[in-house]
Amino acid sequence: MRDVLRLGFILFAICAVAAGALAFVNDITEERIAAQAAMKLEQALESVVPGAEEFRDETDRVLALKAAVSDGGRPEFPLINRVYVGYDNGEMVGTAFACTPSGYGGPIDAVVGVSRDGVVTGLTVVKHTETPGLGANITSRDFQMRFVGLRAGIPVKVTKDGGQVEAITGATISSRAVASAVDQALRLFELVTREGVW
Amino acid sequence: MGEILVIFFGGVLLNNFILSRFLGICPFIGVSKQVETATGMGMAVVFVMGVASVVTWMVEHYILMPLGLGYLRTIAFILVIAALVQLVEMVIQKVSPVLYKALGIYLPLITTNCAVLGVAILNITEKYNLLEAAVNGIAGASGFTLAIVLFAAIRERMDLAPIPESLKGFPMALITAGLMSIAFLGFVGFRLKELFGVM
Amino acid sequence: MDGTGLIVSSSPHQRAAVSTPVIMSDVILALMPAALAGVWFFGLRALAMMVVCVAAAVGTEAGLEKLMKKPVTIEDYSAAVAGFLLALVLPPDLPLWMGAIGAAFAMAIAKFIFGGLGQNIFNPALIGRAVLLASWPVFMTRWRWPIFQAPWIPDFDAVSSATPLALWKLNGIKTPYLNLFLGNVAGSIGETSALAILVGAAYLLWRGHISWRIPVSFIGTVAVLTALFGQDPVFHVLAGGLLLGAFFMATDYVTSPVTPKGQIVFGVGCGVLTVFIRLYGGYPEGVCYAILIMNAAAALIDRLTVPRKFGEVKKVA
Amino acid sequence: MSFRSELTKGLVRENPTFRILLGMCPTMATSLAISNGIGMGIAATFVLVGSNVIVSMLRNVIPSRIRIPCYIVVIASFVTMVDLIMAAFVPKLHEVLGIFIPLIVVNCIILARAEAFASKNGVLYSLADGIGMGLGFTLALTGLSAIRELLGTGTLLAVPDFGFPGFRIFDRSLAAVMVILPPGGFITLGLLIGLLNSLTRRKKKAAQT
Amino acid sequence: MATMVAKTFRGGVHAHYHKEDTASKPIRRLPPPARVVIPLHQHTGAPCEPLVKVGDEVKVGQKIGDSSARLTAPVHASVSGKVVGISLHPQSGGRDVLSVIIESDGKETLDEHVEPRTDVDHLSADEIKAVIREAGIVGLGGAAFPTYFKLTPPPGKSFDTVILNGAECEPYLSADHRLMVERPGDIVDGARLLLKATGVNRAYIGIEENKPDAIEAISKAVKGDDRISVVPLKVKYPQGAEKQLIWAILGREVPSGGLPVDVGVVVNNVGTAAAVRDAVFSGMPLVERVVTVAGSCIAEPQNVVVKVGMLVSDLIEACGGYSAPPAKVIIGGPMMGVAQFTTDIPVTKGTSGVLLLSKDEAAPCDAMPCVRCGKCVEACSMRLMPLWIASYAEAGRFDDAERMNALDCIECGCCSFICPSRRRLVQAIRLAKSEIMARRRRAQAK
Amino acid sequence: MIYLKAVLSLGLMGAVFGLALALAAKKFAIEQDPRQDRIVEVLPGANCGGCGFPGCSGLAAAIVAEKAPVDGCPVGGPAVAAKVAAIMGVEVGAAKERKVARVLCQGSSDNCGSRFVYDGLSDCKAAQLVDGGAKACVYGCLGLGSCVAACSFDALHMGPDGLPVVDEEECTSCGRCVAACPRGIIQLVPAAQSVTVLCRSYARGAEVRKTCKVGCIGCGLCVKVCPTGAVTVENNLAVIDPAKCDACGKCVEKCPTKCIVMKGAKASADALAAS
Repeated sequence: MRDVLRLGFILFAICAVAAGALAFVNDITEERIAAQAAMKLEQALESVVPGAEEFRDETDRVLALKAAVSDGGRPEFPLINRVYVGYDNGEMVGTAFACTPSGYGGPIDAVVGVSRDGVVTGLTVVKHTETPGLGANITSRDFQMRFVGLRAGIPVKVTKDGGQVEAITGATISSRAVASAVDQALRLFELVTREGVW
Repeated sequence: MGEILVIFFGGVLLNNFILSRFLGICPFIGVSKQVETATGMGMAVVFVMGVASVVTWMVEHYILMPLGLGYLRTIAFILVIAALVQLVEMVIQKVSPVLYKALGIYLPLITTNCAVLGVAILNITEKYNLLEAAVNGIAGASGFTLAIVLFAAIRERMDLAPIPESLKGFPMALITAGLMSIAFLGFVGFRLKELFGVM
Repeated sequence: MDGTGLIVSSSPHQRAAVSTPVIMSDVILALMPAALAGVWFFGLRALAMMVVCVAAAVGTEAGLEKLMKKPVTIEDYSAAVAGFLLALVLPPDLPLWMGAIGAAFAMAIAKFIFGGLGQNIFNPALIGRAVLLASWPVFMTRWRWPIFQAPWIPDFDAVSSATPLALWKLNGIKTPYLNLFLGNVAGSIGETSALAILVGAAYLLWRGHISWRIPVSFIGTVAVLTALFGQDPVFHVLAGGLLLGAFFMATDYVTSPVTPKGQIVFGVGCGVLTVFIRLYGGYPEGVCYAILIMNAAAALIDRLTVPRKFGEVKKVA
Repeated sequence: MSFRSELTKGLVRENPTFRILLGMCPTMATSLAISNGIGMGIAATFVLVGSNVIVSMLRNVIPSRIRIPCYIVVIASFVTMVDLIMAAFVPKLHEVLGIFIPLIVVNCIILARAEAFASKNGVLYSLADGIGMGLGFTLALTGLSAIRELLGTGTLLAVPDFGFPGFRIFDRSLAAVMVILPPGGFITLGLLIGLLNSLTRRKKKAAQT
Repeated sequence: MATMVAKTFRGGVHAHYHKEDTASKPIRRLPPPARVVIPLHQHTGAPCEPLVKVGDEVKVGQKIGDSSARLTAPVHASVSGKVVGISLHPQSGGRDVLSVIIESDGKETLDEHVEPRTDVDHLSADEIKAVIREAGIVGLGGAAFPTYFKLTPPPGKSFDTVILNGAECEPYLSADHRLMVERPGDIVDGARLLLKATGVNRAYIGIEENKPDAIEAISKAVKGDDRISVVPLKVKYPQGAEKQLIWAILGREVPSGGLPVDVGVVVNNVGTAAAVRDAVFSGMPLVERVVTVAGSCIAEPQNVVVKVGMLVSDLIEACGGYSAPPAKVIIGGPMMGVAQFTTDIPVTKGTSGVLLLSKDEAAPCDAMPCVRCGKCVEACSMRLMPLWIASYAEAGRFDDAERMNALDCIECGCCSFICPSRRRLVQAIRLAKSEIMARRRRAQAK
Repeated sequence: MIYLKAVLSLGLMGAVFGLALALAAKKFAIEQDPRQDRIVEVLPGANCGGCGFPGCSGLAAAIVAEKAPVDGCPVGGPAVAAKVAAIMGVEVGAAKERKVARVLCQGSSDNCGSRFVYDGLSDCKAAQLVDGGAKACVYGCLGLGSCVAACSFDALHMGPDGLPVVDEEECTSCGRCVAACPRGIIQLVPAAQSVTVLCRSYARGAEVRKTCKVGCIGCGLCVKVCPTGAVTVENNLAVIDPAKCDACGKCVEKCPTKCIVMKGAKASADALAAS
């Protein structure tokens, strides 16, 4: 039995030391990482909602509303993570939706900006693991511009699925993923507008 | 039910751990000389990955998240998995010496089977619930088993073939896996959700 | 000092007349109608593709064998068959050098390094096609209409480069049976004319080189499953590469099971996968991948369908 | 056994990827571009060196029954450290490597070296072994990445996330995308190992005669 | 009878039969040769001890060799004359066998034991079997298994059916065919004796459909005896193999590793039945048999009645000699017969045919790699996987070959025949069988 | 505080698993001799089966179970035997004499013809089953190279005259070639034995003369000239007792068919002296 305890203790000790060391490293890096992330988010938001000087995270408000109108089952907008509303001098200029659709190589982190009147004002891909040279082209400005100007009310789809957005050649799946994110952002925007939140 | 089927077939066919995610290559090549041992290994992985998915999910949601210790995820998960595998190894050694002998040195390899850690982390990043996580774990392992059993049968056949000397063994195993992977490209873009009526 | 000079060998001392090179050259003969149809519909460009693919396949095999100091085996015609088949499943306007790379890859990676004739796991021609599709998807999905226009398409220009399956899948337009049967549609060089393929297939069946099991179970499964899913089975059988695949690719001796029961399992598997990829997959056509996936399973199928040997005691469960 | 021989053996003679055939999963998963390869190699080398040293120091303390969990905890600690430090100080590179960093934990090379070498040898030699093996891994990864990047995208040394397009060797539309897809990873690595095997065999034969 | 649907088995091949040269000609009796070489071991089982010495005078039908072993068959002098030697002499298959060499005196004097029996109807089953044993009768189909032994079921088993094998599916051979056409009554008499000897009252005579004259002749001969029926069989090789024949006629499957007696059946060749009739009715032991001499290199292809012990070289001479230099000499049929490197070997009780093939017919061919066409699997009459057994055997993996049921192979030759890559499947399987048996013996010895 | 949470939670997890593993190790303890693994490490790992056990691990298990001697590995030789003995804690007997495979037939195609044209598998055992093999001498080498294929040490090659040649340096005396030969022509002989009768024919002299130019005819000249009485003729075949032979070479000189030869160091020294 002593032997058993000894083994337990050794593993405990090693884990404890490791945890301590990691906690230390985490401690000194945490703020920087958070700051980096915040900065990155800020940049992304600004790029998709031009003209806003301040963004507020209003996810909870929107989600509460969404819960009120949906039947309480599965989330209706599974791709939308956060909703940031952009203000200029206290006046709302647009909304940025942070979405995570699934692409060919894994989840894609994208932010979709929608103006007050329901037009896509910008799209940016924050993080992805798509195939270089093919799916990775979702980061290209050329591709992203194909979504700018689309309006709420019409489903967003790639042309192969009968929609209006030309997919990247040879990368239908990645394109489709981005299109679905834009589609959900517009639909959520429409819902929220209908309910008169802003 | 539809969701579960989507996760399951997605794991087995679309995102096959071996053929499209590069997870678990070492045991895939090491334990694929005979169909029988490959099947045994596959079963062991199914068991370990199923249990590991559940346990790591619980560790994440009941210990790490409440305590705000997200950065310990990797280390905590791998610890859980390593201990689990070793337990399984001891149990098998005692209960079925035949199976133990067949799997031999490869049982400890399940620990370093990236597939197990991979699935545990994926369960969290994909935001699965407990049931979905368990299914995802079993699905990933079933995909592994499918690939390894198919490959073992192919390999038994290749044993008799006059393969160039310098390609024998490992390189040939990789190339065959590559060709299998080409075949599995056929599942790319498969609309499982539509098939199972989950939109 | 050769004693009596008599030849002595183990029995049997009589052999059937059909040999492997004879079978291979018969396959080439049987592919001729489809090839001619391809040239008729897509012009001399199609012929050039065939020449390039066959030359690349034969050249690669001979070159590698020379390099590795092995006997050169191009006289068994198997390399020529693989190159020929590859050309027939490529789009007519694919750059010729891509066809050559496909054929070279097929012979070198899918066949030669596995030990040559009889040892490859995957159908070389289909590997060639799948590799090209994965490498240059843009070129590999660029189709052309044959000499005639396609009056059944209302807005011809908009979809001027789609195969019947793609037209149906994406635009809901169904190509008339007669055009599918004759081959007057867009598609790979040798897959469009059902008539030409059936003529060749009939020859192979008559010669006894292929058995009915794989084609019938393959095509039958596709017909039954599409009907079950509320689709038009006749359209699905005639459109795309099903007939060419079922008669000439899935029946490839080397990469399909040897047991009678296994061949039926193989055919059904090909059929199921084809239908699912066509209806739910990322591609309009699923024949190529369906056969490749079943190729991967053939060894296992063989293992699991070993015939019950004569006189084996029936086990009561 | 000398420090120097321990240092150099990992480069060619006992190259972990080409000779000992370890760490295949990250090798194939990350070898899409040279920049990925080098970044991954450096991160793995750091972990390898750190864990080798610690395991070697603890080798007489750890009971054999729980050695694997212990080693893994050590390795995982280093991986997490790398992960956090990179995220804080080189966020761009961290992003490029993404999910591959946590997976260094399960890179068989690291555990294998801990188990096979560091647990039996002194700290100094273990350090050398770690550096050598790490460099060998980086070398293999870089070589493989170069081939795949060139054939698969037509460029060399591209680092898109830093805005550097790399050197374009031929037109993108001619690049064989398959090479950077999973099948390309398997086949390229298989052929590369086969090629090295045949070179060694030829050398051995030449040396004999 | 004519409306009956021909029966058959699963698997097998359709070979070119080449029977037209001999099947239509009547059997010719050859004059006794000047010298015969009678091997003391012509059958499955223990070899015989010589009962004569050099210099002894012997008569036709005189027993010259016997053994006290349970499984054996005595041999008799086929000519009258003088024993000039008892020494090793090559026999079919490259073996040297102790043989009695007799110089014929040309008188054909019968031994005193050889006399017609008048009390045939009163013989008991055991008496018939004793006569069969003493007459040295063995299966004339080729395997030369002692017939009396076959007719005695092992303890705990019994017969309910006798089958006479008139399928004669081997290409070229037509000895049984001619016998059925020329001596149908004797064959049916033999069948009745076999029924009595085994205590059974059901017999079938299976004949391939390509011998309508034989079917007709035998049908006529059995008329009135409803214990015996003629069964037309589809023309397919190896229709005459024991297990396949039983399956075709009765639908019974002889268990793996078992014998026909396991399903209550005894199978005898029609020629054996005729020999049994001769032994019982006229007291003549088995000293001669019908042999088909055929192939493109023999001047006069035909069926001949040959004395056991006649040298093949003499037999060829008696059939007009070579029409062209043969490249291959085969004892038996082309599917299962044994190629010979010399014609200095005697005709034995098991010699059903002598084939002389030309260079074109026997040309050695290079084996190509197996293309896994599966034709051998389809053709295998035992439903095995010949390609796998052979590949394992060639790779020296005999355990795997055994796992693939190598020992069940009956060496009918269908797989090699059908193989488009001309692989030597049967030879490889034979190798596997011999190695597996050698290993078993070694394991037992331990 | 944040440190404490991390240290405690991970530490506790470690402790729990450590305890669980330790308990399991007790509960599921299995008796396996640790010596077995160590022996496997020492063995050559060729899995050649020369020892008669299924692979190296099979031999290791047998040695541990004391069903095989410590010097049971013919490939490893005394060096390996010593290591195994150290693990097992026993003394090795006198080091075994090194043996090598030798081909006891000189019946090349020039010296010994064939009885017929063989058409079949290139495998000696398979050929032996076809009318007893095509070689004119039924005791002679069939020359199809099954022994060469069986050798996993690259120590056997087919010579230009259709006879296998042993590279005695590389030979490990595993015995696979011996087992592969259907006619027992390859035998393991002490490496030091330099005078060998290269014939296995038991046929009488007259027959040998008919079939082979270099076969032993059992004439007995060698017996007469041997000063040490090392040579005898049994069953028409000369046999040398290596224990008595002092390699004087008289029999080699006298042999009328030159079927007794001098091999190895002595032979090359003589050749040198002659030149």
